[in-house]
Amino acid sequence: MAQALTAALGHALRSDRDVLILGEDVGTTGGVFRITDGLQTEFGPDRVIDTPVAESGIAGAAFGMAVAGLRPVAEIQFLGFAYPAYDQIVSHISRIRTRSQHRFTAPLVIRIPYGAGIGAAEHHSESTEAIFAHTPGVKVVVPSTPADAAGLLLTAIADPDPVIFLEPIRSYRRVRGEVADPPRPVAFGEAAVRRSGTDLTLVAYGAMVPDTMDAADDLAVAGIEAEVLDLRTLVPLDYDTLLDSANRTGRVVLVQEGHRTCGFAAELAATIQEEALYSLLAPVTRVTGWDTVVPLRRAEHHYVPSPERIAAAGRAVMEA
Amino acid sequence: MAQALTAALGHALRSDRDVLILGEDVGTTGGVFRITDGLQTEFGPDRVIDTPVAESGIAGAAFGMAVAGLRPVAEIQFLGFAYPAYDQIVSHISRIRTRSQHRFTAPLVIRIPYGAGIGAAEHHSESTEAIFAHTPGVKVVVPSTPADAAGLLLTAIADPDPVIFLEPIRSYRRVRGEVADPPRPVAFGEAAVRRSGTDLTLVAYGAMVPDTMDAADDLAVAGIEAEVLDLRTLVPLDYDTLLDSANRTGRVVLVQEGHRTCGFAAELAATIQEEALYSLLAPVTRVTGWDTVVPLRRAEHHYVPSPERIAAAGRAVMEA
Amino acid sequence: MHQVLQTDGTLRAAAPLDVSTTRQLYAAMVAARTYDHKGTTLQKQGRLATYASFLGQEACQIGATGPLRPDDWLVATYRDAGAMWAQGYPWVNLFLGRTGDERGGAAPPDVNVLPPSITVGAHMIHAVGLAWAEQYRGTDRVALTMFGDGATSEGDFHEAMNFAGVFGVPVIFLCQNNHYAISTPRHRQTAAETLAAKADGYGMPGRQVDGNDLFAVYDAVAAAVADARAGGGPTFIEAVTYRLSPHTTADDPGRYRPAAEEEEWRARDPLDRVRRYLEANGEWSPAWQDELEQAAAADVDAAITAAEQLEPLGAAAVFDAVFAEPTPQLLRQRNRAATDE
Amino acid sequence: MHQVLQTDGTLRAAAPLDVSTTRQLYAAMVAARTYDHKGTTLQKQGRLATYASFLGQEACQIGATGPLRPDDWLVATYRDAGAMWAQGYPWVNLFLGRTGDERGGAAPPDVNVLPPSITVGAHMIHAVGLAWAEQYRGTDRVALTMFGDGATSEGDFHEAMNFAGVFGVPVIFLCQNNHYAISTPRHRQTAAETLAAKADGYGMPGRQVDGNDLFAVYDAVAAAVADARAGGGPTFIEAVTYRLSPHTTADDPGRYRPAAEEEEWRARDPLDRVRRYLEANGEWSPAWQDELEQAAAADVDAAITAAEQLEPLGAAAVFDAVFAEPTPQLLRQRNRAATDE
Ligand SMILES: Cc1ncc(C[n+]2csc(CCOP(=O)(O)OP(=O)(O)O)c2C)c(N)n1
Ligand SMILES: Cc1ncc(C[n+]2csc(CCOP(=O)(O)OP(=O)(O)O)c2C)c(N)n1
Ligand SMILES: [Mg+2]
Ligand SMILES: [Mg+2]
Repeated sequence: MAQALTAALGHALRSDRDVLILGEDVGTTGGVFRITDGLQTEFGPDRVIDTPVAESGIAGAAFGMAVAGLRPVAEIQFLGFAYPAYDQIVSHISRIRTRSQHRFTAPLVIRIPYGAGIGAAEHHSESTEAIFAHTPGVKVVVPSTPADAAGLLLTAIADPDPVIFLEPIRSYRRVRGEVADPPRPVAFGEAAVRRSGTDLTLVAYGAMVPDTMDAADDLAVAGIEAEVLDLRTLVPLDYDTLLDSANRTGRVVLVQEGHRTCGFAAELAATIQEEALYSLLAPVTRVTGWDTVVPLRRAEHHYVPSPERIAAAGRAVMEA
Repeated sequence: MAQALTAALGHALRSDRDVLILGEDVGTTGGVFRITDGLQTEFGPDRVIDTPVAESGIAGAAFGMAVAGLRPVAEIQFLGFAYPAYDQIVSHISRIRTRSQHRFTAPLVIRIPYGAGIGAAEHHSESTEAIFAHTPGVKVVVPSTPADAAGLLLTAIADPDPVIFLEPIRSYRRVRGEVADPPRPVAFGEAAVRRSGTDLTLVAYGAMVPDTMDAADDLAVAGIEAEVLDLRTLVPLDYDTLLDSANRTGRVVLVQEGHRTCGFAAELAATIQEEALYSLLAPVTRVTGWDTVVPLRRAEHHYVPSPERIAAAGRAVMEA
Repeated sequence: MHQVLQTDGTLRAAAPLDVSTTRQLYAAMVAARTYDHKGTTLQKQGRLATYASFLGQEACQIGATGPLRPDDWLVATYRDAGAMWAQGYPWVNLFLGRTGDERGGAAPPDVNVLPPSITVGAHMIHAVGLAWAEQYRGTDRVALTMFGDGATSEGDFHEAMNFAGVFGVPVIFLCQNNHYAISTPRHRQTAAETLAAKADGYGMPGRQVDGNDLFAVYDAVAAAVADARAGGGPTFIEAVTYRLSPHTTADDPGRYRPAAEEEEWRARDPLDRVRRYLEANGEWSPAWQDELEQAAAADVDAAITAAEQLEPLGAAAVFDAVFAEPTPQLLRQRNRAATDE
Repeated sequence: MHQVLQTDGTLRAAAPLDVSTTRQLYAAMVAARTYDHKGTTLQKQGRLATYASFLGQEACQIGATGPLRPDDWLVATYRDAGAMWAQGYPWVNLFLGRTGDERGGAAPPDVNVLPPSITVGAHMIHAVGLAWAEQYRGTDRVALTMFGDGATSEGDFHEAMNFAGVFGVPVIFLCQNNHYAISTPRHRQTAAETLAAKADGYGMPGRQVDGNDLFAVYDAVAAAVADARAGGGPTFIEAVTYRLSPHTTADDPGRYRPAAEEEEWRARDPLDRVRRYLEANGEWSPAWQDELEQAAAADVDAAITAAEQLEPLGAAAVFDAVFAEPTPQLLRQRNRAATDE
């Protein structure tokens, strides 16, 4: 997935001089995950900009650039370091369109590696996508495959509104797959059906998709055919695919790595029971991270939903 | 309610020299809402501290004070100005207990006026309690009556962990009621049943409680007897009272002023259907603010749930 | 502290402006004050939500925008209506914002003025981004950002100054040190001797000027603008002034400052000073003053009428200005809102 | 730039320490370097998650903590293991943290050292709060906070400096300017001539010292501590040094800096300098060096063993360290987790 992202950024920079990249260490070293590797050499330090260590400054400067008509792609090194930029996102980036009634807009992308699973230090394993989904005026994208990563990123850069683009850290090197050259844009608001099934619906996004697929395989061994939906974008949300599947199977397991309370799975569960209650054969079940700090390496496995936990939830829902 | 808060703060300062107050304009003028009025005169500028305009600094300094064993009560002028302090809250205040395995703790309170309804300028009408409820390690308190405001504030100050204390702006002057002198502490995690009823359950907190009571009155006129729960604290949450009522009535309307997606009502709806699905006679319904910026004065009424909207949802649920 | 025009209207150094431009800027100061008085009055009548007066700060507002071109950027605050107007932001927009109507934020297409910043401190970095974009594109536009003494305490001020310094961005930081941030006096805001002293920490020139002196403010900003246009990077200017009014109409300055202090500053009124100067040069008359005031009042009154005649935004408008196209989430909510009502 | 001990081990000014204390601090530098080497090695063996070496910064770490009392506060970063240990934080805790175990953060009850800050910039204000609490209580404890050149760009640095200045808090800001923030060189971090120049903007004394000179660092911090204890308020110290190692074990410095630069700084090794000085005074011998290294290795090895022998935290522990008492939310989740497994 890492290479797909690099390819998409290169393509965007090549196609449009208004696109530029800024962030900590994105230039000389190509970023802590090497996603911008080689881009400063190709496009120069005015278009691939190493900034001081200041996330609010990065977001705020990108905002100004976007208002002036550029298409900045900012990188924050880890989701745990995006919180200093939260005020700029919530108070300004997400609101300038409303505030100015379309007169000014902020077509920018903030790329942020997120999620646990590599046993990193504290603050390096966050999945707090819900706080962005709760913020009116920003779109929230979480790819799970290389082709989606590249394609959704191109769509994000072309989008007329600000996009929070969350990249699953543990998929960077682990998840592989074909990507067209140049990458093909992938539309927002269209969930992907990663696996068809009639017995129950598993819903996931980002880093949890591979684990959810593994869980579906496990369930299949036991004769349970799960449909797996990959949401791809949380805002906008593809209600049609979600509700259609829920209505067909009547049993839904929502998978989310983030903290449980007020996570995105809560929104999905609330929505499904609001709109498909009478189809439900069992409670909509959430498999989530907990309301704890993400544990460090030695205890991380207690937190992150595993294929086993997802499969167990699937079995429980079948028995309910 | 404003006076009840002032009384509680005065009582806390008088009872414990470790308690101190800091924030913008809390001293000389007694705060933008005059909640700290007179306290600097009584307790001096070392205990009621006017700070520079820097919310992250206020939260971070309060954190250090609390780690050293004091009981700081910080004030942020409006919830819309708490976002610059969000990183300190999420990354440090909420985590020091986990990070140090109980060796260091942050027993502090951050008081924040929240909510719309007074036609204020942008950023002055936020209800983003969900982002704090989604943050492990902080308690989230939202009083609706003067006695609760005072009593919960005393409990918050005595609590060994950090508390986000959200004060409903439009209730400051409008909501009146008796408060004991000194105020009696109110326990966390105990929802109040503001009205008993058997037909359906209305759940609210903070500024939405009076409007929900009005809606219940409206419904009663139509012969529908609603039970009204006032959650008082979102973290910890009183599951027993909530689920007991949902199981009894089978019909639930959740009221929340905050943005809809991933709001606290989503968590409640997800929980209720998880644990009481088979008692439900109708979908759990949410009456919420929208996924829009809170509109300014002339259009604010399109956003904030009104007694009419709540009552309409109640009727709809009865007909489902 | 740089001063050109003294309280008595005499010059301490050469005037940076010819007489005709001075007359124009004086007229703008009179217009700004007319609007400002009207704002306070309307709020008392309940016709505006709150109002933040800039009474006494007119030299800053008109002096700072004087050297700008119409295509330069301005990123200012709730207290900078005078400057925004001088840069092309219509009175009607300013009133609309104050009545609580989002359409106040929609500057005309050719006006490069952002809606006023309500948050303290976050907007200076926006000016940095705007100016950076102009630099990247090779235009010679600059960005001027205005803010108060209190705003210098926010972390975002620091990040904005630092980015501007590192990237040599064509931005001018104009701090109106009006001695208070709501109730907090300047000396409790920072222990620095002057606010201008902060510039050094960012490798940027810092100047302190008399903010009640139109010429001093104009002079300093003009030099900074010329420098920025020529690729010389950012400048920080501290304009020392005083808010003669309450913080907003909800504030009572009696709680935190002595009336005598206000009186002292009233004697340094920035309009009086220019008037005396013009008068001494035979360029001011009571009749001209009347003319200016009446023209300004007419403009301002027309703007109020226009603002108040506009129908409030309907429910659908609330949902339709979040994104270019409403998301499915918003469409569902818009429908639900329509059903509810 | 303040310097006392020159690269060749000769004095430029009077030594601030007697010989026996110098020997103690030298021993501490040797211990710190022993730990540091071990950290890099263990990480390569996959026994630590990542490791951030402070190779070359030992004079900062040991010189800065030298003047502290055991009851003073220290708030430092992922790169300050040497300083934390010198202030009483056990090696075993430092290793535990690096293996990815929360118990690393539990300093012994009498050690006033916060767990290392992983976020850049947010922790300096914590030191301000701690020192403020001590001031409020009337003790004469101070707080020392350590951070890098990159950290000075964060907004929170600014707010911490400003609060310390305004409230005259007894805190010492020690910035280790090691020339890089990951790959970003100091001159792209800020356009300020020196980092010490930033202090003026907060009304605080700022000093620049040779950070590879144990005596210079000690000297500057000792003066600042004495000042702070006596009610003189905060001081900012820029210690100019160099990280001889990669940023962390995941970093490749070859991508952003010339090997020749590293070599130049290797010649300014802070340990060599003190060794030469002691040797010239007949206070150093190869045998003593061996003794120090062996003792340090034994300590460090024992700490590793202790850390690795500890059973990992169980699931329940994850839920039980969020609040003093788990909330109903957490109790339900703890049960669910137990069922799942
Ligand atoms: C981030 C933020 N914090 C707090 C406030 C509340 N507030 C509004 S104006 C103000 C004082 C600002 O003072 P200063 O920067 O000196 O500007 P002035 O009002 O004096 O023009 C404060 C604290 C705010 N608007 N934004
Ligand atoms: C808020 C935040 N942003 C980014 C990072 C990622 N990061 C870790 S160390 C570092 C560089 C810090 O440089 P400096 O302050 O000079 O300290 P040094 O590592 O050189 O000791 C960065 C950007 C972080 N840990 N926290
Ligand atoms: Mg001011
Ligand atoms: Mg560094």
